[in-house]
Amino acid sequence: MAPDAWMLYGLMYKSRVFEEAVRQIWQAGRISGEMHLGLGEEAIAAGIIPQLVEGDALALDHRGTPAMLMRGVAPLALLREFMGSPDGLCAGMGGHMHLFAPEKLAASSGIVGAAGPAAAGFGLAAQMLRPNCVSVAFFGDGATSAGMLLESFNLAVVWKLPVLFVCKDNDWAITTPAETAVGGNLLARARAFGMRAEEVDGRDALAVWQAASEALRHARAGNGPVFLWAHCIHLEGHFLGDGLLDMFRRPVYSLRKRVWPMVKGFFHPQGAAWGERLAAARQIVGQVLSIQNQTSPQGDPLLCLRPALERENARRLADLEASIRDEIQKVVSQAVALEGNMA
Amino acid sequence: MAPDAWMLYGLMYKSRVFEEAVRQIWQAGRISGEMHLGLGEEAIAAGIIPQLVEGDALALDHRGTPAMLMRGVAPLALLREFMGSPDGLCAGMGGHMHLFAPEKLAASSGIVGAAGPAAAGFGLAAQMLRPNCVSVAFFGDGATSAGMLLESFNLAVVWKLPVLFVCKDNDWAITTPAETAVGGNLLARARAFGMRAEEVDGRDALAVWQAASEALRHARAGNGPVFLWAHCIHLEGHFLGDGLLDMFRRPVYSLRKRVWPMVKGFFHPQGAAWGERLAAARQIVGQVLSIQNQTSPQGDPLLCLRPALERENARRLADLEASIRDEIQKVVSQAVALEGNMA
Amino acid sequence: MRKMSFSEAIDDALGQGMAADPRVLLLGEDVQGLHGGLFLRFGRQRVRNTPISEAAFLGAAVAASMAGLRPVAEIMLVDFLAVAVDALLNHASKLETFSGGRWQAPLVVRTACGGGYGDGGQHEQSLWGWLAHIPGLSVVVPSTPADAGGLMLAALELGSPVVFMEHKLISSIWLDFLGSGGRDTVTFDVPPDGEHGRVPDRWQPIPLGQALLRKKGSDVTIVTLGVGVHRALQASAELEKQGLSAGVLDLRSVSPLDKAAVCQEVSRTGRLLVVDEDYEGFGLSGELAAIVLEAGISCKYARVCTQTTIPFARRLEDETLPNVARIGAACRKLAG
Amino acid sequence: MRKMSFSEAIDDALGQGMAADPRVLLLGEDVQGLHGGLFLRFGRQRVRNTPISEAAFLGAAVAASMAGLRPVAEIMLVDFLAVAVDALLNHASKLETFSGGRWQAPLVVRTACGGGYGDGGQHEQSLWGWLAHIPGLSVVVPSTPADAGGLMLAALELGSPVVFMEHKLISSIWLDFLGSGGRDTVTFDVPPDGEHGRVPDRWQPIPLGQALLRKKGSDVTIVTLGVGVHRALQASAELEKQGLSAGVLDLRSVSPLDKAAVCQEVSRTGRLLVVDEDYEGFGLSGELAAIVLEAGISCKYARVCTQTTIPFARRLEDETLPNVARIGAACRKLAG
Ligand SMILES: Cc1ncc(C[n+]2csc(CCOP(=O)(O)OP(=O)(O)O)c2C)c(N)n1
Ligand SMILES: Cc1ncc(C[n+]2csc(CCOP(=O)(O)OP(=O)(O)O)c2C)c(N)n1
Ligand SMILES: [Mg+2]
Ligand SMILES: [Mg+2]
Repeated sequence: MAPDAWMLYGLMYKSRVFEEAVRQIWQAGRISGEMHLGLGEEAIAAGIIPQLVEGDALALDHRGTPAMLMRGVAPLALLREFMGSPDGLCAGMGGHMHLFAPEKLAASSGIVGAAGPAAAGFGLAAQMLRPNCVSVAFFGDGATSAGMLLESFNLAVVWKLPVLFVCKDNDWAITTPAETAVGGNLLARARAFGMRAEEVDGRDALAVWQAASEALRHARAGNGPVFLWAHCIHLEGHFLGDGLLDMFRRPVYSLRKRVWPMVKGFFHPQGAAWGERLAAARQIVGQVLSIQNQTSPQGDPLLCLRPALERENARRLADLEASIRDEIQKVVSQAVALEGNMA
Repeated sequence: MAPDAWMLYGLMYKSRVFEEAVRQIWQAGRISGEMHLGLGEEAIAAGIIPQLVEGDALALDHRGTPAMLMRGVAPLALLREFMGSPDGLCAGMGGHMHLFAPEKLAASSGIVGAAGPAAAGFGLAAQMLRPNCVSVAFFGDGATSAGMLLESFNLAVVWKLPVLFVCKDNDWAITTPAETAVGGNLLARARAFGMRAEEVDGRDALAVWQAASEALRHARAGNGPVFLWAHCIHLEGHFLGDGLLDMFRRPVYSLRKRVWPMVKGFFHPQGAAWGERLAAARQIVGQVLSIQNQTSPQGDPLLCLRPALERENARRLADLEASIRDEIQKVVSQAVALEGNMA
Repeated sequence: MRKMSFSEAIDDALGQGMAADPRVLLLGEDVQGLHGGLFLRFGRQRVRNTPISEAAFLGAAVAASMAGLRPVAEIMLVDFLAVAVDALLNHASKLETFSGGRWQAPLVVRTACGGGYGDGGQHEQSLWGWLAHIPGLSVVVPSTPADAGGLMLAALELGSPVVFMEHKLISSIWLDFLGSGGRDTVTFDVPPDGEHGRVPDRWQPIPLGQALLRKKGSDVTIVTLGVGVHRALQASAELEKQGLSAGVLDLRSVSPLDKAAVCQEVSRTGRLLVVDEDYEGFGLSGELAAIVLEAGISCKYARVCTQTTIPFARRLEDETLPNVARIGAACRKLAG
Repeated sequence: MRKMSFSEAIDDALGQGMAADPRVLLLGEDVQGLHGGLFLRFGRQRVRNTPISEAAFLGAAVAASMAGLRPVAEIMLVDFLAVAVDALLNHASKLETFSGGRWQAPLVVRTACGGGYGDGGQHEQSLWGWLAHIPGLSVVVPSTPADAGGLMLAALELGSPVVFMEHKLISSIWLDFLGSGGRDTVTFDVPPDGEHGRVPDRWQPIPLGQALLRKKGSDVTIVTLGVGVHRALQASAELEKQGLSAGVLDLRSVSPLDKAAVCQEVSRTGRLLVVDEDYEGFGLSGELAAIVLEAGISCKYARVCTQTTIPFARRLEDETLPNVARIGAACRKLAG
């Protein structure tokens, strides 16, 4: 089945507009605690989730919003959940890291790596109860260092479970670059466990679709798990209020809040030799500079697909985008109005 | 440095004679609980441990006896420990799975996989406090499914720790054959984490020595960890009183104790289809048959080295063996006498 | 009425549950060998060996239970749960709350626990109080074959996560596997009524959270569970000769805890002795003190628990675990 | 005397300890960024980022401590310790016993805990009672900057494993990181005396196991720790206006537990209220009941704890965690 680029773009655009609205609502203080958005990884979800059928399951990490949305969970239910409302998806009990949609067999967890065992378990249930169904795990590059995820690779292989393990590699785990935390090569790692594995440009929804389509066929046919290594960026840094991005966005605030303690440490009379201190300082500066890549439009999966659609039919594109913006705008108004009613 | 075959054989023979004595004492009921011996994996310890220097560390699993012995821990202290005596290596508080020799930086654990993090930590201490020193982890094929061990591979790589990870692959984890539990290929797995890795015949002490010698050079030079995949057998099954081995050794006992419940299950009116039940039965029979490999003299590391030494100097060999037997015999008498004194 | 060993009873009840409900399956390390009767009866799909990956297979069991299966995941020894407890602490036990009450994890974790056979401190822990600390988790600790089977059936039917604990000293399968290793040269202080006993012809579920008064007593109430029940009964029999009447209440499950039964007995005798093989501090023994105080019952209180890491040496181990002598002495002191 | 925030105090004391002893190092996820002052002062060898491999790096820290280093291993949030608790339960805490007293693991596990800022039930647990259940492990929970620094120094010098817990609501680094994310549109009920305060010019170790009477009281003794101390003080101030005198005892460490101080205060007032942000059952609140009963103190007892998985919704969360209203009501009921 060939992917419908318009449909994929629509899913991504909706997710983007929705999460941007979430950002504003969070910024306004109406959502408490952390907020990890999926801005930048929409193409991975969009390339895979429309290929799922009833009975397929989803094991998500702390960035579950795009996947839940694309799987058909109502944006209002999500937003009300983030706002901690009794009418939210989970009655306000879970929050954005703990989204659960039982009728869609979709579950998330804020524990890094937990998507691995969860997907294996969903895969086991599929194998025993729902022939031809699969489960999909979404997790980051950082999670590939988590023992339970690695154990799950092995378990899925020896039990030939119908699982698609999808690594959304954005090159960072909070402030830790993947190249300093992930040994070797992830494709080789998955293959060494005896798993089929493919690498794909995670900004390109069509490429993800293709790769996922073959992977899903493999898994549905009972040939065991597949690993998909999809590269992407996180446009909003690790979470809203990301300290590294703040260095550019709010330099004065950052100087006082983050740089000043470092300067004090750097010049403290007792400590390491100057060479050591300089190396540490250089490392921090290097990280701050390299974080810019994360916000470069080149990495934006929407911009990867949009020009082609615009060339194809600019009018249709504008209409599509407008209608999605309208829809989300309505959801936001509704959510805010409900909040008013409650108070 | 070329290995001294006589020295290696002496170490292995001493370990063998000692553990055979332990078996008798356990059988006589003077040692409580489980007893995992290293019978069959002596060549792996012998090929590596004599190459260690002061400051090197050992992280052992539930079969720590040969390694402790070869590292110079007194056999009497070990035996008294197994007997739970206040004059044992750990004052009788640890037992055979929890052997600790602080002055030799040698520690064991009964938790499968724990040798991985322990070796990483010892390696970290070496890196920071004892230049050119290394740590060695010994663990089984079963442990390669343990998340913490896999995490340790990665940690050791990204921190370039001087660790030698040694997998003593005996093809079994209790009653579970490695081919049903270990996905893919272990050499590829280690390499995929970015680690140097070699496969070696773990019955051949000289081959192990060679492989370990290069590996240790690599690690001591600060080039990071090395994985050694050493194949061996466990001559005594998983532990003393192993149920699979008992099928041959004590068929009548086994019939009553183990086979009878299976027969009842097999013929129970409610259960799986006959095909399923037959497959299960075939699997058990297959395992019982294949366990014979584990006791085949072909796999015995002592017999792998002995003929050459006998050809070289039969007299010297006889003397060596006799003196070791004497030494261990004395240790056993002493241990038993001490027990008498205590009572 | 049949007679059965403790370990047989558990497998028998589990077998009844598996026959009745095709969604029930058993998975864990070496379960095909350890529970060979079930393996040859239900085959490879429903009795599954796992790699030594407790975190993965326990986490998988949680998700499988969410997706329609009824897994019984065996963690060989509860000590090993330490590498996988995230699946219980952060996932199974929290699912119902997190999902706003819309999703459940009907999972049984079967695990062997307890000491008294010389296997050392990393293999003989009890940890039931440690697990019961987690809201949303039930913890069951039977002391007889009849209870073991009935509670297993109830655990299978409960619909939320249960840890089912099998004390090795009364479980002949485990004791043979880890303690004697087929030897007849070792003996352990196995309570016969725990190891073997009458069981119903067909298992009926025994609801969780119902303590059972094993013996009435007027001077002291001993609240306990697992092997502690038998130790307490023995101590009570000896105390009786000395004119001291000690009742024995078998909790059967740590969570839910039968607060009413505890309060009723303790308010009758005015003296509470907790006998708990789990570690003393911050666990079950303290919780029982809190329960009686909360109920406004004024009583004398003492506890006989495991206070330190369990020593390997058999003699020291016996002194460390709650034993008849310590229980008797504590009762006399409470009553004196 | 200097003034400092709670989180600064911990890093400052740790810095003093690192300067004094080259064996001390800090490792954990993102510690180079989270503790940037220490990173730029001590460099990459002694402030080490780790992969997200808690089991490996905590286990490694245990072994490193056995081999001569003095690691401070940071587990970001104590909730995540669930994937690595084997290193504490089966290794660090048991080493001294297992080795017959010949080997120690002088390790500090630094970890953020506690709720009140809307991050959900997998990120806001306390778990100090859960950890204190393990024999051989010390658990420290400071409530002020001065205590935090002094206790950190003591933990570094102790020579056996310590879990040092940093409550996020009074730790501005963590609260900014996880709660506000740099926003000024959210506020949390942060106790000012916990968040900021006077500290000594040079840190001196504060021995573990010494509770501090924050306020004398004659009617009720509130025993608590961490943020609970400030909630209790506030409730006590309000009760005072109503003519009820509630003392506040700050435990400062859960294990070792200052039994003498608890018993002394409770025997004076005859009323014990435990305020404990950790889960209610089978934990600290029960242990305190056991302690007073064991000491033969007859008292009235109540507890205000966290009874369920912590809800995400801020309002429900505030109702679930021990708050001033619940503490006040419990005091009045105890005294009434
Ligand atoms: C077991 C565990 N350890 C640490 C954390 C804290 N944490 C949350 S997200 C994160 C980084 C995850 O990185 P990655 O998997 O690459 O996902 P990304 O955020 O980059 O999408 C960390 C360390 C956690 N939630 N769980
Ligand atoms: C975490 C954990 N899970 C399970 C066990 C029980 N157990 C002890 S040894 C063993 C098998 C280990 O197999 P392997 O690593 O291959 O070592 P071998 O015994 O074959 O030498 C198992 C499952 C344990 N000790 N720890
Ligand atoms: Mg990432
Ligand atoms: Mg093996």
